[in-house]
Amino acid sequence: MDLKKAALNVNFGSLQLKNPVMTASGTFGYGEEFSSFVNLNRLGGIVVKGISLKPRVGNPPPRVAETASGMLNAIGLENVGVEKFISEKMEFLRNIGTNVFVNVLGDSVDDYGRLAERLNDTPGISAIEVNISCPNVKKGGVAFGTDPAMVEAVTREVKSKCSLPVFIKLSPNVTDITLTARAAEQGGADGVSLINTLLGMAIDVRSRRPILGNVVGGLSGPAIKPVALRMVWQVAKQVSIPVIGIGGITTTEDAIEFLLAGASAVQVGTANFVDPRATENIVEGLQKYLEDNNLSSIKEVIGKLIL
Amino acid sequence: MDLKKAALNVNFGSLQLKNPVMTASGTFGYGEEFSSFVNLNRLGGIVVKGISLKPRVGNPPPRVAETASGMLNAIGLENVGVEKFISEKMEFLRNIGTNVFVNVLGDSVDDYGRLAERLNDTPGISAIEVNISCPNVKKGGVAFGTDPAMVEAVTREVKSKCSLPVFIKLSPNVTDITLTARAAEQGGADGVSLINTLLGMAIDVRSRRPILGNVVGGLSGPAIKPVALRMVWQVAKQVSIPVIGIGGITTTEDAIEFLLAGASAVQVGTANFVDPRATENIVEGLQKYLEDNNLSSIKEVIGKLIL
Amino acid sequence: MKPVQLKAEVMRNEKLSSDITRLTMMARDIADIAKPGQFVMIRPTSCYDPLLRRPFSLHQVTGDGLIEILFKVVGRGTRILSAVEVGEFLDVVGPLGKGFLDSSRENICLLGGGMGIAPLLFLAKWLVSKKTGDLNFNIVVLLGAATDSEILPLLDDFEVMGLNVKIATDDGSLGYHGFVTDLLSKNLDPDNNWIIYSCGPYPMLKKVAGISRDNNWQCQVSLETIMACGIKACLGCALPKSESMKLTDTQPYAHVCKDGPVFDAAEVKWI
Amino acid sequence: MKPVQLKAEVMRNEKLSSDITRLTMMARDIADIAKPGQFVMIRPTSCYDPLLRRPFSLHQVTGDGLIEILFKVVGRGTRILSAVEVGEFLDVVGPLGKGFLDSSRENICLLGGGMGIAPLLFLAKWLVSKKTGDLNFNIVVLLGAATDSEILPLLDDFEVMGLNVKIATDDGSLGYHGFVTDLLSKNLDPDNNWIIYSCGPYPMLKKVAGISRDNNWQCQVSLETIMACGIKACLGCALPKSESMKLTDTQPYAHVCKDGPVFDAAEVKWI
Ligand SMILES: Cc1cc2nc3c(=O)[nH]c(=O)nc-3n(C[C@H](O)[C@H](O)[C@H](O)COP(=O)(O)OP(=O)(O)OC[C@H]3O[C@@H](n4cnc5c(N)ncnc54)[C@H](O)[C@@H]3O)c2cc1C
Ligand SMILES: Cc1cc2nc3c(=O)[nH]c(=O)nc-3n(C[C@H](O)[C@H](O)[C@H](O)COP(=O)(O)OP(=O)(O)OC[C@H]3O[C@@H](n4cnc5c(N)ncnc54)[C@H](O)[C@@H]3O)c2cc1C
Ligand SMILES: Cc1cc2nc3c(=O)[nH]c(=O)nc-3n(C[C@H](O)[C@H](O)[C@H](O)COP(=O)(O)O)c2cc1C
Ligand SMILES: Cc1cc2nc3c(=O)[nH]c(=O)nc-3n(C[C@H](O)[C@H](O)[C@H](O)COP(=O)(O)O)c2cc1C
Ligand code: FES
Ligand code: FES
Repeated sequence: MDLKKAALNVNFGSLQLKNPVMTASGTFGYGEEFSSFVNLNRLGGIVVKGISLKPRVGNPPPRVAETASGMLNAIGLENVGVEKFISEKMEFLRNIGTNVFVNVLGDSVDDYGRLAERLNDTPGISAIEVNISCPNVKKGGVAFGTDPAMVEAVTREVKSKCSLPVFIKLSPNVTDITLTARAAEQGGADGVSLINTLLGMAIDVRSRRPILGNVVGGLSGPAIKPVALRMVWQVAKQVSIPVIGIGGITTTEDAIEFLLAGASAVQVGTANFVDPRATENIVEGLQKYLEDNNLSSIKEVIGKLIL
Repeated sequence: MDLKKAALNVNFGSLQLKNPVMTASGTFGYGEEFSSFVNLNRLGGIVVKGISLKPRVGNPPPRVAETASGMLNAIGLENVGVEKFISEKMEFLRNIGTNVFVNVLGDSVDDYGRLAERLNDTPGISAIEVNISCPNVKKGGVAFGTDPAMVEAVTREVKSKCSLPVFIKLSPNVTDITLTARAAEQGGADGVSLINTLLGMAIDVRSRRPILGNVVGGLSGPAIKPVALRMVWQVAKQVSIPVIGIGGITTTEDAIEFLLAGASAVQVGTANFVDPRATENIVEGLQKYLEDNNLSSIKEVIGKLIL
Repeated sequence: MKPVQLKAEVMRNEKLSSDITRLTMMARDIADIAKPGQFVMIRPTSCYDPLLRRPFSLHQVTGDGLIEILFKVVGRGTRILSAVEVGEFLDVVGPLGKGFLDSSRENICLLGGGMGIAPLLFLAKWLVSKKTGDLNFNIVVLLGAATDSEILPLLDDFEVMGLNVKIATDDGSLGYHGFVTDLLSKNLDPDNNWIIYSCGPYPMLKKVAGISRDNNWQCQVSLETIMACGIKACLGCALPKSESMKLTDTQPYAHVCKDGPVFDAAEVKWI
Repeated sequence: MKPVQLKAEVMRNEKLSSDITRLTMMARDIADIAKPGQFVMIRPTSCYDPLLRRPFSLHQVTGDGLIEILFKVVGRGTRILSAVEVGEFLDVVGPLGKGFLDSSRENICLLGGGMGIAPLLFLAKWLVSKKTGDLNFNIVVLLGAATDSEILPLLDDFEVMGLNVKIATDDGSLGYHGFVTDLLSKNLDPDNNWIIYSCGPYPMLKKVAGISRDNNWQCQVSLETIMACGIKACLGCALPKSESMKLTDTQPYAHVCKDGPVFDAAEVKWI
């Protein structure tokens, strides 16, 4: 597709996305898993499953539960660790022709810094997305995501250790998400991604036990879209760095809602499970929306909510 | 039905509920609206639409929007005011044979105190439920719900002005709901009700405007159940006063989940719109659940989650 | 009369055009008490998405317990309902709201646009049966739609009553080529005391209200808003009242589900 | 071979009993590459509730592009799917996972319980076609279910291949009255080198795994977990591996959708 004609491209500083449609961390594996359903090259970017310094085994099963128009997950951040990620997954990712965001998670500020350092040396990575908000890990992760001072400290540390663009992924489980968003901006973040999952729970009334092995888990999917959209709108008004909107996005209309609310790009998460082609459908849908509405660029949509 | 056989009854101190099934404020009008669908006398209690000192006209339309497995509302706390409520609505409510909880809302601590005083003098009211969490009103209401010190202050004021049992209805739009729950307990609350709606938003991509006249609104319905259940579970572990579980409850199984998580009673909200008979169906369903599981009392379910 | 909730068996599913469906259901407790202009709320699915009930005007009601609705597929709820099969049961609440009110005026005009035609058939039958024997009354029916296929299947139902039906279509495929509101001046002697009963899109109703006001005609309009409950429990269906109404009432909003859906056009704050 | 996502036209919907449905769909791109033991994931509705796809084993696959699934109605997703009509299209992803593996052992036993019978028909056909001409091989099919109605409609499909089928039912309405696992000792000469292919409820598979281990038989089991993606993208379908497996791998969990659903019984940490 001719990029100029499409006019779907958005830029995050020096980082160029051919369109604003990305995949959300933890819902798209390492890209390869979806390569038979989606032309990865058509996407604005993909965000890989969260990576830690050491491999993590994750939580005991059951790890997922369906809820009304959503799902709970308590994967527990299972991942192969940064070294194996670089040696086994990057080869494929370097050749897919789109931006690769590496989502990272740690137990301490220092962990995040070391991950940033390691990834900075690795060719083929477009940006780092810092997951400070996953509700599943009981150690440092939770505190980072809700405390603005910690958010700023982690951001500063990561920025100091790498020259890649850094996006901070915010937790929705807070009283005022604009505070953590501003803390990220203060710390030098190149953008914020929101939202991560809402902390939830489900119980099996027959066994009288929690359904998830981890008792609580993260709620995602269409059910959370209204909350995510509200938070994106609030944050976009408060920060001057780009906002990536996430939460329940499944259709082109969903993506447009987030763009209108001020997101410069969107990430599709749970919808990938429901419809593996969702991302590419949205790219096509946005193209059509621009044409149908005689708009020359997606920038004429971003933040253009009429109040 | 023979109450002893049923064994569905729960007591909140001196307040006796024939069963733990109540209606949620703002979703059941003043009771009369549902009298042709539900035998009100079969319910554990009903909570009326939030009442303020003066009548309120509410927000401009549109006031509701459907979302995936949920709905957004921005009614804006339209109500007839406490005097008209007492003169026009109490007559009917005194004769329905179940507990009447009056949900109150104000713009200041003083407002809440005056409402409590006025209702305390009114015969036929079983308890006061204090709405400190409605996200729709821009004045004092929002701050109360998220600041533990304010929650404690409002609770203390209301308790000092009436001898009725007082339940504090908590906002889910906070980082740690156990803090506001404990503040309510500290202030002398007889119980806490949770959750109120999650703050959300929806956009019409054709008009590029927010769907709600008020821009943002409260998300309710099955979509939010996992979040509500998690919060009830967290709070029930932290306070020793009764917890009333609210959020997406539609079926008997939903109600049992909340009871297992530690709620002593539940309130049914949005489900009343979807199935006007939902509350009575749940009463019958709980009865059957006890019998099928050879349980002699609903108390053998409350808080009996196996971890 | 109080509304009921019941499981209504689907007796007939007619596809009047590619996107217009007429459903006939057995719902005796509703049929027995329903009045023209009232509506029902139907749950589209027992799953939670789409969650809320959908409101539909009563299109026809028979003495033997049948009710009919006529609707256009505009979204997911109506798509699901258009595919229900004979023998299935739908969860129906009704009858709801205030219907059309009788008037002493003898010159009666029914004006419907698009799916706004739906309640007018029930209304026409009711008026015809009420006025039978009264030689002075005069009913004119004006129906408008985008194209002929939205009107043709319904024409007979009006004409068998011996009513004088005039048609307008946006594409000129049937009757007058233009707005149905244009038919008012063409067919109604302004010197007569008319009562206009109207249902259709908001802009059409606004125009009808304006013309009626200018001519000193009575005018009753059936309005739509998004509804969650249909029984004035949620207060979601607020509709701004006209200034004149506000003088007698401190509340600036009416609630369409209970105070309406039929309003005197003068009560509405047209925007 | 890589899985595909396609719209599969429903060609046949057979109600084998009150709650068991067999769906035949046209899905050439899946049929062409599918192996016994693999599965598909089907979206039950285009609405968002129920949201996730449902996994089903491939029950039969034909050369002319048809695939079949056999399932029991246990919840909302299966209820919706059991009501699809011929001519409708289902959104299907597949084939997914690792199927059953061939074995050099000549004594083959297929053991299925309940809906675990589903993949065994595809497997039996595959084995029969592979072993044709090999006079030494020997296939025993052991099928268990709650009652006869769950087995009777399937019996013919196995018997037309000339297979030796033994049946057990919980209520004794057909064949042996008791657990299908009891049929192992009754029908399998323990001195022979058996390979057991098994699918069914977890407790049954655990028992089969134990008996196989005790007898030094090979044993492949097809397991179920809750799945969100089916393609090892969500990591939701974790299954604890046996200690022996963990020695060669630092990860304590396998992922059923990709590493399975068929596992060597010795790889599984039975709990
Ligand atoms: C009192 C009343 C009587 C009605 N009678 C009829 C009738 O006789 N025939 C008919 O075809 N339609 C009628 N409608 C409109 C009908 O209710 C909507 O078309 C229907 O609810 C749309 O549902 P959906 O799921 O298909 O659309 P959605 O996917 O929910 O939405 C599609 C479009 O319909 C609008 N809409 C959705 N819900 C409602 C609602 N509750 N009320 C009004 N608009 C809505 C949305 O804003 C959107 O533009 C009536 C509405 C009211 C309030
Ligand atoms: C690889 C695999 C192959 C399968 N093959 C078959 C088959 O050939 N025939 C057949 O009848 N069933 C099969 N199943 C099980 C089938 O997927 C479930 O019965 C179905 O998903 C239930 O959906 P539901 O909406 O009707 O039930 P729900 O209302 O979702 O739940 C009802 C019950 O089914 C269980 N369940 C729900 N989802 C799943 C799931 N994804 N996996 C396993 N259990 C689940 C729930 O725990 C609950 O106990 C298979 C499962 C897997 C993982
Ligand atoms: C199974 C699963 C795994 C996830 N893993 C991660 C992760 O590793 N890192 C992260 O930052 N977010 C993770 N998320 C959160 C998503 O990236 C996304 O923020 C969230 O699901 C909301 O978007 P959605 O509603 O579109 O799914 C995960 C979500 C799911 C459902
Ligand atoms: C239309 C509507 C109006 C409401 N009005 C009030 C109110 O006046 N006071 C209050 O405390 N809660 C109000 N609520 C919140 C509900 O009581 C309940 O806490 C919330 O909807 C979650 O429960 P649900 O998911 O069962 O609806 C309202 C909710 C809805 C949907
Ligand atoms: S629809 Fe709920 S008050 Fe009218
Ligand atoms: S189902 Fe998602 S990894 Fe297996």
